[in-house]
Amino acid sequence: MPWTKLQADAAHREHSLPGRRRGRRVTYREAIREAQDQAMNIDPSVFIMGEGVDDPGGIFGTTLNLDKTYGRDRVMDLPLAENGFTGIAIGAAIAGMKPILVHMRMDFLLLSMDQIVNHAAKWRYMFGGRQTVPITIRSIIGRGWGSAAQHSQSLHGLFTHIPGLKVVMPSSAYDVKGLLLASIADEDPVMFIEHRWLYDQEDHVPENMYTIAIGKGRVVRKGTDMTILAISHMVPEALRAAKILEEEHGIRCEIIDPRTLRPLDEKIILKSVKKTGRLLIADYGWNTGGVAAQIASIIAEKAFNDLNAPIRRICLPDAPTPGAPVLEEAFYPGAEDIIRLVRRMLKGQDR
Amino acid sequence: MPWTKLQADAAHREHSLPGRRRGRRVTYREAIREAQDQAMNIDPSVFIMGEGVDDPGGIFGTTLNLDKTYGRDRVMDLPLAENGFTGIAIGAAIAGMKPILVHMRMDFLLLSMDQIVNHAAKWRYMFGGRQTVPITIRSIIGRGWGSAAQHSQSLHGLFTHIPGLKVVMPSSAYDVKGLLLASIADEDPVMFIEHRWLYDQEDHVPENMYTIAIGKGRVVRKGTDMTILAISHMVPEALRAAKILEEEHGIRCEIIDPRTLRPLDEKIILKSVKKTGRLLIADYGWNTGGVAAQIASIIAEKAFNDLNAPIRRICLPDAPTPGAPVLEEAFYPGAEDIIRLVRRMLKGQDR
Amino acid sequence: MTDIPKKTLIHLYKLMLRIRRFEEKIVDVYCDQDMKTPVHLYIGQEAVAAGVCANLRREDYVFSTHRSHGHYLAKGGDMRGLMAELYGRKTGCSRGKGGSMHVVDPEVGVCGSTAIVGGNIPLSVGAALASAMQKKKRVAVSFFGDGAADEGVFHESLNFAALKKLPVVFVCENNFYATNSHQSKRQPHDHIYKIAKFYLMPGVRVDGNDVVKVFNAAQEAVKKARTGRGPTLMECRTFRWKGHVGPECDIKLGCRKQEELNKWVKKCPVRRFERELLKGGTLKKAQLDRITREIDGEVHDAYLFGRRSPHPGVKELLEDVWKLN
Amino acid sequence: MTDIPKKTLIHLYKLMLRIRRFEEKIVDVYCDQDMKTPVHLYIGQEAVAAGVCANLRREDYVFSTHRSHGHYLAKGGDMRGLMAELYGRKTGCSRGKGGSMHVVDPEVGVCGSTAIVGGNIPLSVGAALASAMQKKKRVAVSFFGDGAADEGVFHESLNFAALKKLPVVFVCENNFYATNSHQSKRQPHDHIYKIAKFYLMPGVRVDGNDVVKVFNAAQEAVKKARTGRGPTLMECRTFRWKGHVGPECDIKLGCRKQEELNKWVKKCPVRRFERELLKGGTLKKAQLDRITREIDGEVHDAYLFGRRSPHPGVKELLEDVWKLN
Ligand SMILES: Cc1ncc(C[n+]2csc(CCOP(=O)(O)OP(=O)(O)O)c2C)c(N)n1
Ligand SMILES: Cc1ncc(C[n+]2csc(CCOP(=O)(O)OP(=O)(O)O)c2C)c(N)n1
Ligand SMILES: [Mg+2]
Ligand SMILES: [Mg+2]
Repeated sequence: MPWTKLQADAAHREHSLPGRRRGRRVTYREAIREAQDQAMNIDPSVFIMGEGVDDPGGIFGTTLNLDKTYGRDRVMDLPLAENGFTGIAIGAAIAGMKPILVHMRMDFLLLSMDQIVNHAAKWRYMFGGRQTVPITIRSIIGRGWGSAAQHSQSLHGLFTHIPGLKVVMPSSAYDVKGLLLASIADEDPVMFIEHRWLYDQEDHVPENMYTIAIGKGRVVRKGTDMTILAISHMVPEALRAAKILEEEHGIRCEIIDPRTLRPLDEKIILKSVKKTGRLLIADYGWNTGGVAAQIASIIAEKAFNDLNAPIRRICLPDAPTPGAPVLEEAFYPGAEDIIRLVRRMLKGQDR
Repeated sequence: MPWTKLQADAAHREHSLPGRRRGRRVTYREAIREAQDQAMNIDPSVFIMGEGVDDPGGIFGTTLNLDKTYGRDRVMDLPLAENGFTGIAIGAAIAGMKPILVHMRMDFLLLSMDQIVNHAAKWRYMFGGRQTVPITIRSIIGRGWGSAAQHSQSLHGLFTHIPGLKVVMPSSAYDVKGLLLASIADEDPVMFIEHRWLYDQEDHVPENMYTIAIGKGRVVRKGTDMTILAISHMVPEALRAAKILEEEHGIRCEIIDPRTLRPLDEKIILKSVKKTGRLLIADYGWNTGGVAAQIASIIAEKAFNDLNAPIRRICLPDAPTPGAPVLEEAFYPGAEDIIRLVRRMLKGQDR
Repeated sequence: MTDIPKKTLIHLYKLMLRIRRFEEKIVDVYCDQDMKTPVHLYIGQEAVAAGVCANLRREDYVFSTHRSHGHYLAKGGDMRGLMAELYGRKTGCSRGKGGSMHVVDPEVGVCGSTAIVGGNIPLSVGAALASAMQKKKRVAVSFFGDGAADEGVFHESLNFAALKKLPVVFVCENNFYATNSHQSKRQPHDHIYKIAKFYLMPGVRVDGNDVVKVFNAAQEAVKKARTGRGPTLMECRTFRWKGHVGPECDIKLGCRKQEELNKWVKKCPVRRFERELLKGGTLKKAQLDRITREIDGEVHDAYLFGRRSPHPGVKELLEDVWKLN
Repeated sequence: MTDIPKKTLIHLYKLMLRIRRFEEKIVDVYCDQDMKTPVHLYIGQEAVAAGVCANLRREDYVFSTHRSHGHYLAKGGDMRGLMAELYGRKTGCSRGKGGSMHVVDPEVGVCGSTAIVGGNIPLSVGAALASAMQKKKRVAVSFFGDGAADEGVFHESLNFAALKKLPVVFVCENNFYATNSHQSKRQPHDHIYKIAKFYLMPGVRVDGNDVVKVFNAAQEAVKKARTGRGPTLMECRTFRWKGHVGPECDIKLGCRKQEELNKWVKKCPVRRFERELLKGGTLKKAQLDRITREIDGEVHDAYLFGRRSPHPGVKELLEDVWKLN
């Protein structure tokens, strides 16, 4: 297995990195493409399946031309049969392959819930660990231009509820490469969730292969007054907000990106909340019954005495995604909402 | 519409009931059957679809012989094609019928997530309220005798996350009849979730038709020291626990059954917590990302100053359901776990 | 063709032209960036929607897809409401909540359209089931593509409809591509219509660019459905001229070949029928021009209506999620 | 039959008898209430698993269903491990986590069984895809019922296997019932095997109670698969003797008719083949008896092993959910 060493290095590698500031800059999109390219290059059992993975669009560029390098047998277009081909990918994984299944829109995963939840997530457990399903299911969250109710859903909340699934949701180019490689290397099914609005973001991304341990969060910005736990595209929004809050209001926010929603890095959140006494969770899913609720309930339980204020959440409103631009605009939260809420949470303590 | 008056009566009817103590006793199973029978009797647009609804088992007796009364066109057996027939039921609802779709095991709903979540839940919203989907989807949670990972799941957590769905989970014969009739009468898709271990429970159930407002919880037992929010089959467990806690430890627990998980009756919970200062949530789903987390996060936020202790949860452990009897035994929480946790939560204040 | 009454022929022509001109308007205005919705244009496939819907009654049901405009208009959906919906306006047929992929007009039996490929097929079967249970003699129709025929739910729907002999017509518009994926990359065969035989229902293959052929085949299918003789599957072979989504052509992007497109443009359903009408003397050039002018006027009116209509209010964001009693 | 070597015939007989006697043991002991798992008995269908698996190599893949015992044993799964699994013991083939519906033996290519009808069909296609990509010439087989043929995923799987010409054999065991629902209540036809033609793959209907016929048909299918000539669908018509689940017969419950059962019991695959073997002189009565004794001994040993094995420890509850790195 070419993967074991890579994984072993994970933890240490992340810190010993030639100071995240130096090195070449690459987009989130390209980082995804590179991770898959390198994985297929070192391991013949890795292959990509998905509707349109070999077409001129190349899944928003993330699989572009990989079919030319590895052939259409390893970068495989598919019939529109989501439950079926998910089962096919799982079967291939059971038989020793490492499929990367790609969905251009997360909404389509709802057609393959049976294979993901009833089969992939349970296969190892049902057979007492005698079988494993090393499959990576990439899905992309869209937004904007009237995508509407069926082409924009962030369903990470559903998968985070399922034992046996790992749920990864990276927000930076550096993380997306390391976590995608870690997901491909992983023995278990990993739901790998990307946000299209992050695709053009650049970061320092090492050329070599590296993995980031699944289940480890990251402190994106240090602060003392308030902890903001931000997920996926809410991380850049939180950074924008934090900058303004510091410059205009002297409020110093600490921002944490869990990067993995399951398993969740509770320690890193608890540590920060112990320091700040306040937690705001900025998620990209629906409020009710979502990941933000899950995290809030844990922290409220385990940090009961550290909290000086109720945990607040910024999530999507409890409605399907509307089509009209003005409604879309109102539907998605952003930096402004974070700023408003942070200030409200800190009311009383004027600075 | 024969339903409007019934619904209008809902709230008042429940209280003006000839004192829940008198009247005939009927099982949960029979109450379900009676509700469907009466609904089909007054409204020709109501019909039942499901695998085996007309067979000698009659879905654990809940549809038994209804096919003899109403014919197999209205009590309709189905091919094993869950996503398809769910879409068919939805299409019938769009065209003016009121289908009751029945699944003997909730696990099978995972095959129809696309039609439930992408279609039924969004149809009204996507079309600006010009279409409605009055469908009731009954599903049954099993337990025991090695049902194992794919035949025992309580997936109410998944559906509670979806805007547009109502989620009902009754724990008594009285509630199950009133809420099933309310669900059938409802204009929107309702996920109606039953627990097989409740089927033999008896309660006083009026013979006449009545509805219980969807979204209203119920105080099952009054108390002052601790609020236990119990869901579905955890209600009888909580009652057992509360009795022992009172008799042997002098701890008086207030038990609340939300009955509906979405919309949730927050008021009734907040009111109780204000009084007791403590909340234990006993759910029948997985812990991580489940309904208990959802409710805990809301109450921790809105009752921040009323809580004297962290909200605790008793849920299913984060694993698929094991097959072996000894593991099954360990998997399912019960009254004993509630007692242990309640006492721990009240430690210090000896009585 | 001769056995079709003249007014029906003219009706068919108008149905097609309205779709064509409506969508050409979209192409014209899309670059203004005010129509913020993913448009899947129907240009090139008009004969299918027209030929089928000309056989339907107002109360019959149609369930559509992401490529919805043609079906909506052919079934008699309000043009102003459609245009306003594309502009995400409050006056849209879906009150601005849906956009191009989610259009509805219950008054004329447009029951809605889904952006989930294959999702509308079982819905049409359900409407047919309702019609049968209500003894209403209404016919349900679902339009869907060759890609939808990849989906298991397509088979589940056909099986059930055949089993219960329901009044539904399955109209598969085989334009040979699902997004950029050719049928041959997704199916081992090129005979979608033959699946009907397996389910013991009639299955017909039709030239989807010949509105008369489509009309005749649909007439037969609709009659069967309405008289309780069960479902029919129609495979209409046709082609879309524009890219999968958006107003541009996708040839330069390398999605499809120029020759392939040319071949089909030659068989343009509108022009082709126009020639026949002229040749057959059904219509004179002058009349054709008047029809075109009328339709263009209607399209322009719809455009102005849509563009000038008010946007929804932000408070509407949380309306129509559900009804609480 | 003549062209099948004697030792193969005896092997086929043993495969069937092992299944039969194993399950009859279940029937004997189930009432002890120590075997707490829902058993879907295979009695009456043994010829299918035996006839197919006799053509498979150890490294070939089998994916099974809720009715798993026959497939597991015929593919060479360890009998002790199966019995222990039914008893939910730590020594079970699935460590007690699975029970009757979830059995596995990776060493001999039993890849697992699912309790979701149809769920194993795409899995087998995936294993076949892996085999093709790995150039391993391994064949994958999925066994499933007539009910599974109702599921859309059945079609999605056949379509993909045919498209990619994968080394997979689809074995549909048509016992005419899904739980208590007769095929005629779920399908408008009675020719499941014909769907193969639509996907341009061979489809054969076989007497599922004639082990030699099944063997020959499977031999052909497996050879095709192994030599890169793609998938085959086999419809084996057979019947289960017991109720859908549990050790009892379901006639009295009114699930099926006595006459129907009688008809099939007359065609008992085991007795029938036994008679042929005797008639053909392949085996003498004495040899048959010895085989039976040997198998009964093996079954009894497995029973004792299973029943006496330790239960899993409670700490195992949370093991094998996943592996954290
Ligand atoms: C279930 C599902 N899978 C994938 C998609 C993405 N998608 C949107 S349209 C489309 C192509 C559909 O092709 P076809 O059914 O032939 O209709 P056409 O676009 O050709 O009219 C695809 C793959 C989707 N919307 N739904
Ligand atoms: C997707 C799904 N739907 C329904 C069920 C409930 N169920 C279990 S076995 C069975 C019958 C299956 O019939 P068939 O496929 O013919 O197999 P058989 O039992 O006859 O061997 C049903 C409906 C299930 N397990 N999975
Ligand atoms: Mg197409
Ligand atoms: Mg069967």
